[in-house]
Amino acid sequence: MNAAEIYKLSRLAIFWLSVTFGAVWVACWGVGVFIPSLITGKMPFLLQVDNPSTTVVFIADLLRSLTPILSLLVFIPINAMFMVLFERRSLALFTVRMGPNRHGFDGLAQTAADAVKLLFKEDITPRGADAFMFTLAPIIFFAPSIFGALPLLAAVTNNHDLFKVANLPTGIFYILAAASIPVVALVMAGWASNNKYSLVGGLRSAAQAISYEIPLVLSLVTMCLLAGTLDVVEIVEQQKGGILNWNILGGGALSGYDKLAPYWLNLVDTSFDTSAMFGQFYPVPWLSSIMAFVLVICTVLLFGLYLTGACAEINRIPFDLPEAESELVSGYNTEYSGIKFAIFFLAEFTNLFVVSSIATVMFLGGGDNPIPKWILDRLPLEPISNALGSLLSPLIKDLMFIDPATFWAAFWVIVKVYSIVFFAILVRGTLPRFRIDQLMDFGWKRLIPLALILFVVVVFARTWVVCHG
Amino acid sequence: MSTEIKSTELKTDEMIINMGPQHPATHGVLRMLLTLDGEFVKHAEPVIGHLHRAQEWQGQNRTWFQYQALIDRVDYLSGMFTSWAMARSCEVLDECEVPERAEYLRVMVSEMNRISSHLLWLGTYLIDLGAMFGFPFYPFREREKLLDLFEEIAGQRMMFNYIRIGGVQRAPNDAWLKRLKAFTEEFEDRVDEYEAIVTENPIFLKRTKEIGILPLSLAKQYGVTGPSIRASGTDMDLRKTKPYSVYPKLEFDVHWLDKPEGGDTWDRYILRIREMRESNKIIKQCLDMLPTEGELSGKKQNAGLRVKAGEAFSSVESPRGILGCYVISDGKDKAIRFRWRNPSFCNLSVLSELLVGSPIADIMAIFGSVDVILPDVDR
Amino acid sequence: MEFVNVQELVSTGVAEALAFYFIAALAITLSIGVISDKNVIRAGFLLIGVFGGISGLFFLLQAQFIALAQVMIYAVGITLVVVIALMLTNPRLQNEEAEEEAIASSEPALLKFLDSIRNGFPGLVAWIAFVTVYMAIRSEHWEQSTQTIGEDNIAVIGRALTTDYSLPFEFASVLLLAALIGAIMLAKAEKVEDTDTPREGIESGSN
Amino acid sequence: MANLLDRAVESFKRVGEGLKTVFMHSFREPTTQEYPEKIQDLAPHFRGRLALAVNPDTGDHLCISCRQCERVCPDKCIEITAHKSPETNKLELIDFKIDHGLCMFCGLCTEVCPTTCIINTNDFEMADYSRESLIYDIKRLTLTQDESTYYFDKKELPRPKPKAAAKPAAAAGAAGAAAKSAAAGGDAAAKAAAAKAAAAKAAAAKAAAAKAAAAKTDDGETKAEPKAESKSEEKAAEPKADAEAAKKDVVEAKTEDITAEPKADAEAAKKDVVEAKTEDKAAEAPEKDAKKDVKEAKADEKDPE
Repeated sequence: MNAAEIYKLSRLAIFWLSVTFGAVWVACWGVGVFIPSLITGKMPFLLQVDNPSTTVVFIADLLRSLTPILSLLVFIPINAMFMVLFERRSLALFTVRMGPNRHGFDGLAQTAADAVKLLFKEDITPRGADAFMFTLAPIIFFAPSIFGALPLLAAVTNNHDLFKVANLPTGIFYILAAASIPVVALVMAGWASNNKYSLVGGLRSAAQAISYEIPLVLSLVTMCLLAGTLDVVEIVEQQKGGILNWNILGGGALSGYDKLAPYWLNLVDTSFDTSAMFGQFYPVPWLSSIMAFVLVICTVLLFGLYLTGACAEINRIPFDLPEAESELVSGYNTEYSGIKFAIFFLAEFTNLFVVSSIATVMFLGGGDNPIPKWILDRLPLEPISNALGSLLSPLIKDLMFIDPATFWAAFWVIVKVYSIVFFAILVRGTLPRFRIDQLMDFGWKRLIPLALILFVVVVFARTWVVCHG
Repeated sequence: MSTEIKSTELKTDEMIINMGPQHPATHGVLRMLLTLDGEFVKHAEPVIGHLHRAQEWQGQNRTWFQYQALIDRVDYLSGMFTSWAMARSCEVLDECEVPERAEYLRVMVSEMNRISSHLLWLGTYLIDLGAMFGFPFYPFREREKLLDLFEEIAGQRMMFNYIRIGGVQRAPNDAWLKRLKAFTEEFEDRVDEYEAIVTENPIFLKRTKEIGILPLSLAKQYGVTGPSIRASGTDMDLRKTKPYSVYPKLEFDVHWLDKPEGGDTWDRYILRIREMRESNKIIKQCLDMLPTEGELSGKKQNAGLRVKAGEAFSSVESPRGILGCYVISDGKDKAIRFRWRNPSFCNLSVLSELLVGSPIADIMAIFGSVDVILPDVDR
Repeated sequence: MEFVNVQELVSTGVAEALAFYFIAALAITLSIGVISDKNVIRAGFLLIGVFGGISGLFFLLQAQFIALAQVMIYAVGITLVVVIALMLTNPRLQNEEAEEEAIASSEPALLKFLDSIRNGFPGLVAWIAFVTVYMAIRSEHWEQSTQTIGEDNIAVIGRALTTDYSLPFEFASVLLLAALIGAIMLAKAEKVEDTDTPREGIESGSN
Repeated sequence: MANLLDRAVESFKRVGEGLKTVFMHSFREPTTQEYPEKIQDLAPHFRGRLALAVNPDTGDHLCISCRQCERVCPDKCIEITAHKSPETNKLELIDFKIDHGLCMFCGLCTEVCPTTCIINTNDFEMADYSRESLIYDIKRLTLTQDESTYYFDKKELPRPKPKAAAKPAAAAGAAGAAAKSAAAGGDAAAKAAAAKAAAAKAAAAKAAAAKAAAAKTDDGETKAEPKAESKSEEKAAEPKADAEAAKKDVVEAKTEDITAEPKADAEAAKKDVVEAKTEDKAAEAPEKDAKKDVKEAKADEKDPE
């Protein structure tokens, strides 16, 4: 039993994530809440201003509206650095090694050390390369993964006031559009490198991304169809109330069972006519019940479809053909060195984080607690939360420093996202890669038909079930 | 799946690509001159010689005793076999009796070496196929254990200089035998683990089935030997067909596939896996049958080692195929001529036929499956 | 506590105007780059930037859906496919150009003049097209709409597409088909004859 | 269709099996070691850096300049310089060079050596900054006495007989060289010491002991110098006797080393030096304070470096 290494990895994750999230939150609060409140004189216990000038109000508004972007700009690269370490340590676990543990506490500073090393390395532009495009490519690759994640902010923070402004009614569509841009960067990088291997890598990445975007988008579109909206915040709101309400389990098709379970289990003693309520959720009882389970199967498959498509979209094993080392040396980033390579490298992990977040929001209920509400209500948590609430009330009410709902939402999001990331790492540790034509075959002949079939089945099944009632 | 694109349908340009000698997947310094039509190989030409170290010439300029120490480096993954091939030729020439204990030790260490060579092949093959981060560490873990054992008995992990003309260098102690026993007992489970991850993995099957098909006639034309030809439908294994050493006393099977149309890369993979299991069995038997007392060498190992005049050829079944050594001696301290028959050279030369028509991504799958060691090709 | 909506900030006028002029300038610069850059592939990448700029303009008009579709379909989808088709079919573009120039410089004056007329023809057509479109836009009397745009205009678009405008919507898919066929035609442009003469040595197995 | 479904289910099962096998590996103990902290105990026959052993019992240099190793080396990386002493008509070793940059560690030289002088140590950390520094001369090659003891025990080599009629000059020369190498090539000795697990603890003690020994032999050497004027007054005028005494002291100091605590060792070594001094009654040493003497000797050693 390898308790020591597992303990070290979990300790590392808890330590790093709590520190990073804490620091980012303090920074966000400082810029977005504290300073604006201070200069407009709304902060309690401190200087009170009656009529702030319009300039001051404008500055305060500007600070508030810039906070979401700044938080992403700071958080995503730092988090990607940890993901690199997390991946290396996890792979070390799977391969009975120890992994990097020299720099800093348990190897915490390993990625930072690597980044510094890359920063000081010579930045080579090959002869005959298109220098402008060559420099532009990593930027175009990295930028969308930050800005594309913007609408997710509100969704994962339980629609916190500070991040509300970043939400869009076309949220998921915006994210997908942003996610399609990095392909341009890869083709650009491959072409600008003036290297045959790079060019082939860039072309492959384009072909692959265009092929796998279809099942990816179809699976998300199907989920939007179930939810009836493109707004990620709304999609998360709908899934609240425990695991049975999540999109991965039928997109709320089971919410009827979820709501009726306490009555059936005699946890609530009322002489309530459950069959009438059942009829509200499942209009044609027996058919609807079957359809609810069909929906469950479909959504589980769609989740798998999404993960597959996402893996291909961000070039992870088994779909890492654009940088297939044994064939194309390093594909599109063969010629990159120094900080440009570091940007490519970090962006890959950023993309992994973003697609995992999308999966969390679209399928796993965002920041929702997995325990069904009727069980949660019976747990003796109220006194604890009351005690904590009264203890922290100055922080919660006056300074608006902590929002318990947001805190828990963020907690669950991290847990879910990192579970998906862990799974992706496990896959990386196990599977060999596809061949390019097999990849195309798999995408066009298996995944896309499957996605279309599931789409149609879901459309039909949904008419018999009231989702998210 | 259409693997043939006719130039009359689509206007495409041919691209000539130099794969290697610095390519990460060419296992050292092979250079392959590929003419590509899109992603498909039209013409493949392995360019060898980057690792040429004049091993034969060195044999003619070193004393017998010195050359024994050099020859492990020809096929650095299975040095025991090169040593053994040379020792056998010289023993034939010298009419020297090899003590039974030494023979058992030779078989034992050679089979260990066969396992370690196949383990390294397995790891690197999966790297070639893209499973770069997890699986390859497992076979290497077992290989390390074997190398530790080699280090203890021979002094080094890869350049053994253990099998000598007339016998072996050193006898193992009890602790060593016990460790080897423990290894053989857990090894079967480990192979089961590899198989659980790889053998039936759908992606692995897709990558290896129905590609690089090597018909028996072609294999014979090019002199392909070892697991590669046994996958194509012949049971040619020197240990059975021309038994040497104490192999006749040992019970083991030679695995081969009865495939008249020729074996694909997956067949070559599975044969190596089975061969590892068989080698493990052989080691177990050797451990039981190894005489505890007895001479280690029929000849005195010193700088004045001489081999009688004459010429001889003899060969052993190395992990890559038939490894032969031809030697002419005039009875003095140096050989007049050494000539090696290296399996890797033949296995490599068949690539120019095997690769034609396959996409770039398959090159590595096919190239890896014939198991080539570049120093063994170039000598 | 009330937080100010960014969109409000933008719609106050100045910020929006600034953003518009910035994006428009960017798009125009890039499009000039598209037609003037001799390297076709680089021009293709610049075209992607132009479409990105146009999508930004749509964003300013609160037409989020169209803006995003612009990015997904035009910028990434179609243009990228065109760029890739160019890369695959004609990698030696620059060399041929240089050869042509070399040939042209050795021609007599009259031929040169005729050549320049021929080369100028596409430019002329483009210029005429531009003038026509410009005149059409200028001749129209534009009114500022008083209708406020709903927050969620996707539902409106969806309804419109499936009811009143379903035929034009279907016709739009012809565009994609055209792009597809065009790509194939580009790749197939030159039919190679089945002759005995080897094309470039290696094919005949001489190497 | 059914076939397709079957295959899909089968594929899922296989992939799942693989994922499970890989995941279950995370509950196994790591097989790797943290190298600089934990050094594997290498096998006795491991063919590492070459070195010249001295007689573990007496400290005599074992090389007899027979040049067997030089002849058998396939890489020709060994170079022996020796000359025939006109008095005794025997070979005297002057220098012994091994180019470790050329060496392929085949171990043939160790096999042919008739006196088990040249041996493969377990040291494999030989990285250096230049090719030149990979050429080891006799100072860097010669092991100290207790290192020799360690390897003789580990490799279970037969103990060589002490040289019966060792010529005084040669013996003094060899011992001097040995001691010099131990002290002067301080880093080499420390490195070799660090490589050994057993010797790791006593590293400090050894360094002290080696220095003390060096001090002693240095002393002997200066006495042996014919030019030294102060010797005219000496009672025990024979340099040979001095050298012998010094050697014996070294042996004693070192044998104690192995068992005693590091600090005590150093003390003991120092004491030995003091005792030797007092016994010798060296007239040229004006001060009676032995500690100061040792310090001076140390300073002397550092000078040539």
